[in-house]
Amino acid sequence: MPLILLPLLRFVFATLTISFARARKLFTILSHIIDAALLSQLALMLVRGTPEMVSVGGAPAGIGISLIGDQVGLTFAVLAWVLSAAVSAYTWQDKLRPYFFLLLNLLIGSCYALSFTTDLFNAYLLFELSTLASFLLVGYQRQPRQIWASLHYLVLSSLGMSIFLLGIGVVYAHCGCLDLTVLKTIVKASPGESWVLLAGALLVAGIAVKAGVFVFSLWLPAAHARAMPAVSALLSGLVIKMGVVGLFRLGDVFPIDLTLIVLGAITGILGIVYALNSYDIKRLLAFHTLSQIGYILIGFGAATEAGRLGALSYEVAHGLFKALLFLTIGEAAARAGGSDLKTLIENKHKIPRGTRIALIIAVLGIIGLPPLAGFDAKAILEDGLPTMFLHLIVLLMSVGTVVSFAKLAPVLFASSTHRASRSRVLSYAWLGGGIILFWPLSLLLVSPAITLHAYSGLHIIEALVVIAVGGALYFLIRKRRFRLPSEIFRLETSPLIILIGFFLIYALMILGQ
Amino acid sequence: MAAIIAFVLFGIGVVALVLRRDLVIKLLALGLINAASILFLVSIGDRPGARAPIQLPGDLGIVADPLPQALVLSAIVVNFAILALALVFVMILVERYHTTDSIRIEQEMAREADDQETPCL
Amino acid sequence: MTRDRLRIIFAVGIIAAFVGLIGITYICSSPDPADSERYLARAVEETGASNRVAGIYLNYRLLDTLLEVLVFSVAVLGVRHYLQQSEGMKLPNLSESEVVQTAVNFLAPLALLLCTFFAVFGHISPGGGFAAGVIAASGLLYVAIAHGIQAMNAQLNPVRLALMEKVILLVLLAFVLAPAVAGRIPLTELLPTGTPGKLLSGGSILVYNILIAMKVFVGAWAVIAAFAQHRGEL
Amino acid sequence: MIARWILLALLPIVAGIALTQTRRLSAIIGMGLFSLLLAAVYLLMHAPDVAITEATIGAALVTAIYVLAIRRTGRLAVVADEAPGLIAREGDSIVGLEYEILEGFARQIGLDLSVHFVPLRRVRWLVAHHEADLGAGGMVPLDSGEGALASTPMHLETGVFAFPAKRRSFNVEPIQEAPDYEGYFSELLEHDKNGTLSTAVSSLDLARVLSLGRIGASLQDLGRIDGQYGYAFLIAKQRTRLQRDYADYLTQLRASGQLADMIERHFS
Repeated sequence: MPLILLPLLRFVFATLTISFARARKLFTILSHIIDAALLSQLALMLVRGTPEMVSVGGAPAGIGISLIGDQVGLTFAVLAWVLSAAVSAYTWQDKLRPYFFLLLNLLIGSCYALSFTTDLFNAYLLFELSTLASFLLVGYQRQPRQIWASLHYLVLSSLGMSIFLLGIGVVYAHCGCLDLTVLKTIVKASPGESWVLLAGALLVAGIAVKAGVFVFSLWLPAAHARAMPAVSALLSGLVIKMGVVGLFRLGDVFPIDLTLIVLGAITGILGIVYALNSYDIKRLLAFHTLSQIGYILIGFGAATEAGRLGALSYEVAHGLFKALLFLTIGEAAARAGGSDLKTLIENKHKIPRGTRIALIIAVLGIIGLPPLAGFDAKAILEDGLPTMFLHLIVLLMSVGTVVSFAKLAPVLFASSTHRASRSRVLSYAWLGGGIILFWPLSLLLVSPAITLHAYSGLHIIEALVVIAVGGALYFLIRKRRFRLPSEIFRLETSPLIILIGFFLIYALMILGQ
Repeated sequence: MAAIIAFVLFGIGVVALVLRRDLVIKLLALGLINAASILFLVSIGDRPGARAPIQLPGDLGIVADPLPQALVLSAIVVNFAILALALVFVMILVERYHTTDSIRIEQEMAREADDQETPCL
Repeated sequence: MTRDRLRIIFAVGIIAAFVGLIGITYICSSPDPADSERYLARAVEETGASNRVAGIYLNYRLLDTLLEVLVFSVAVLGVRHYLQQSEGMKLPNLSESEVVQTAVNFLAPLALLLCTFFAVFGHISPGGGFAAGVIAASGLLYVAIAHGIQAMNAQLNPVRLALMEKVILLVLLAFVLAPAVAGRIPLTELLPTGTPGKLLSGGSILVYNILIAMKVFVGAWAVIAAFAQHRGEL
Repeated sequence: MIARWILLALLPIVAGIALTQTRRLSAIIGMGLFSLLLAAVYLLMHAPDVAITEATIGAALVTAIYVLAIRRTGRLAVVADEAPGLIAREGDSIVGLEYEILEGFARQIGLDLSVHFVPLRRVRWLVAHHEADLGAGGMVPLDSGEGALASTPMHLETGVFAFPAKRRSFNVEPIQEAPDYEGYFSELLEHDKNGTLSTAVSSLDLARVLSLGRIGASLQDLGRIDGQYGYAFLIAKQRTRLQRDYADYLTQLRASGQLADMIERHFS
């Protein structure tokens, strides 16, 4: 029952928020308390070994829409709850229209539903609902650049969803069902058939547009960099992850391990390369979202227990620190008058102290300083990588992360008399606490043996060396400028690149059988 | 056969989406792409000699598969929602830039405040 | 010039390759219609709706339909939000000629009739709440064309309509949630299924159809009115 | 069965034609037609529910909102090339003779006036494609045979002057065309500074020649082209009703002596 109530109650609260705008704060608190209760009930059932599973509609599982509260789904739902709480606290005192909170609730509701659903078409509708909600959220302030970024987002994501719909059609034509648990047995029984490859490639390409995979999510840098901080945090922390959860679910059914690894490596490396060359901090964060998705995909594609758990923990960890980064940078940029590095450095004394401390925690988290969230998740993930080559790629990405975040160093240290508002500090503390206490919390998700193994001396030394090397490299290359193609981000080219990406996925699936 | 037509329509839609510069026509092309995937779904449920899926119990005639049709109803509405919202955003952009040409809007936007990275350090 | 042409050739080439690849692979994989018989074996008795599409749409896949209604509501809300913010302005009257008036006097009741038919008999014959709502809204558009949107808006207060929309959405959600709170999980066992083919059959489908029709009517009219009132320069 | 094949084959053709239209309205109506065809195809594919939904939503509702969106009611959209004295920006406001005439005309027919400044070539394109109602800013009437464009009665006399190809000798071929430089007036001044004026321009109307002279460009060797010239507005040929309305307004303006007043005020 909690499985259905979680999303539906959010939808009810969404409608209530817009009907009774005055009681918004009450509804916000109420919805979070109810969600927490429902989520803990689900977690209890999962721990007992009987994850809840329901089939909505008067048909048995496999025909009606099935929802399942398994590990992947529950992790994501908890992340959604945490980020929703953080964003609610962040916007507590802002004068925003009820419309904003309606969209927020719808977005969170669709995240809950997506994390549990095993039905392809239901997932399609949830993706579209979240697309529309975040589309409106990005353009909320009506600035032309936001509107343009939003439009770009809608066009690409709708193209991706059409490709996804074609995939659903191919699946249905051959299996006569859309439920992933049933599909799994059918696909396993017919390995290497051409329709499996076609359907898999179409579905993966469609979701990849939403999942922040580099050659597909070309709308992402603009949309994430231009939206309001609270919206960027949700987009980066949650909406992208909806696609990632979709890929996880597909990964259980279709043979796409190799595809995920290669896509992960591409998006990881290219994201870093673009991030290195970004001096607008919000844009840098947006490119980093792409690169961090790379870790998650590589971890999941490795198809080992530790890799999978590492990917899940990294998904949560990334949600925490990326949301915190966007929120703090957003406030800093608002105080400093601009989000490019120069303005931030010049006005760094205007950044409130609480914000700065939170920013430091988030940066340390993302570059993987032990024992913060980034380190823990990355270490678990690395334990699960089967080959040396993958290790090397992941190391390269870590170094790149450090190099690009070294740019922020001058902003981090200054004295300031400004103070952040209490609700904002609460929101920072909530996320920052999550980053610091990630290790004890991750014991809920990952078995102690694996977590403890992550804290071996080797990993700690590796993390410190990476940070040192990254810092040193930054001083070597910081004067260099290089031009990267920006043509691919234009509306005229990006649909073509998505189609080229489809060929790539198709080829990788043929190779990966 | 209908499936092939659906794929061709999908292709026409993407061509127009990429090559036409007018934003309104881009949106129409997007609608065509969605309509093409919807046509593909409907074509799956159809079978030779079938009737429409409306029958009383005990009626054993061959009918078209009702599931794709039910799915498609939702997809059509989603398509409408996308087209309407995107149109509103295009209208806002046009009010600002007085043109629907996507390339010109991009140029204007770049001129307005250079979005390119301002190097520093 | 040549660069443009190259671009076009490149684009068309890639898209043709995409279409060719999926088309050929799909045809060669020769889908067998028998694979998708699963849904045909059941349905009418279980849902009590002789229109099987309605049975699946509002029973097996109720959650999808709910999401679809939400998507539609988001669209309506977005359109209204963005188009209303432009300053309040005097509304232009559309045309008012005699011929149009006469045509409308004939068309508007027809639209109303169709709407009722589709909503009430949606579980027995083709139709359904969504189409019904849109038809009613377009009927209203005819009336607006004849009498002017200004007169229309005076009679249908947009604020009251918006309130009505929210209330209908809440009732709809409550209707979906009621079985879940009562612990009856499939969400569809609220009303008896009845004999297929009769008006009062199909469990809650009839109620859902009418609710959705009302919701969509209000929403679609709001969208049309917002676009009609907006004096854009597109 | 055959009907279905025919309809299916028609789909790509209709879609292709609709999406290659230059006029937006035609494209929208074409796609509406496409949706109707699609609904018919669905009906023949034994999917009546889908057919009804597609016909009501895809064909009716989408087409309705797109048509409503692109119709410019309540606005007289004017595109203008900036021409000092006639119609030009001055700070935040727009001034000039043509602006005053247009303002009065818009008031008379009960519309809001909205003016956008665009380069000259674009003025013609926009008016010809019905994207704007009138083109203004020193438009010299065109030969009536030219494409989809027509011009209103003249409201101000002017002359057209030819720039020699090389500054040395003055040997001007009579040029029939109106000013045919590209770009804003301010861009013309750039050409003057660079000394590339004569290659950028072949002929200019009086207002622009005067303002060039005022800024100090050298106007030697300039030759007046024979013929009667005057300023007018550009309008699409098909907009006969608007043409008639404007002609009536101008006659009225002239008869009441207001036009002479305006010209006096702006050019003395």
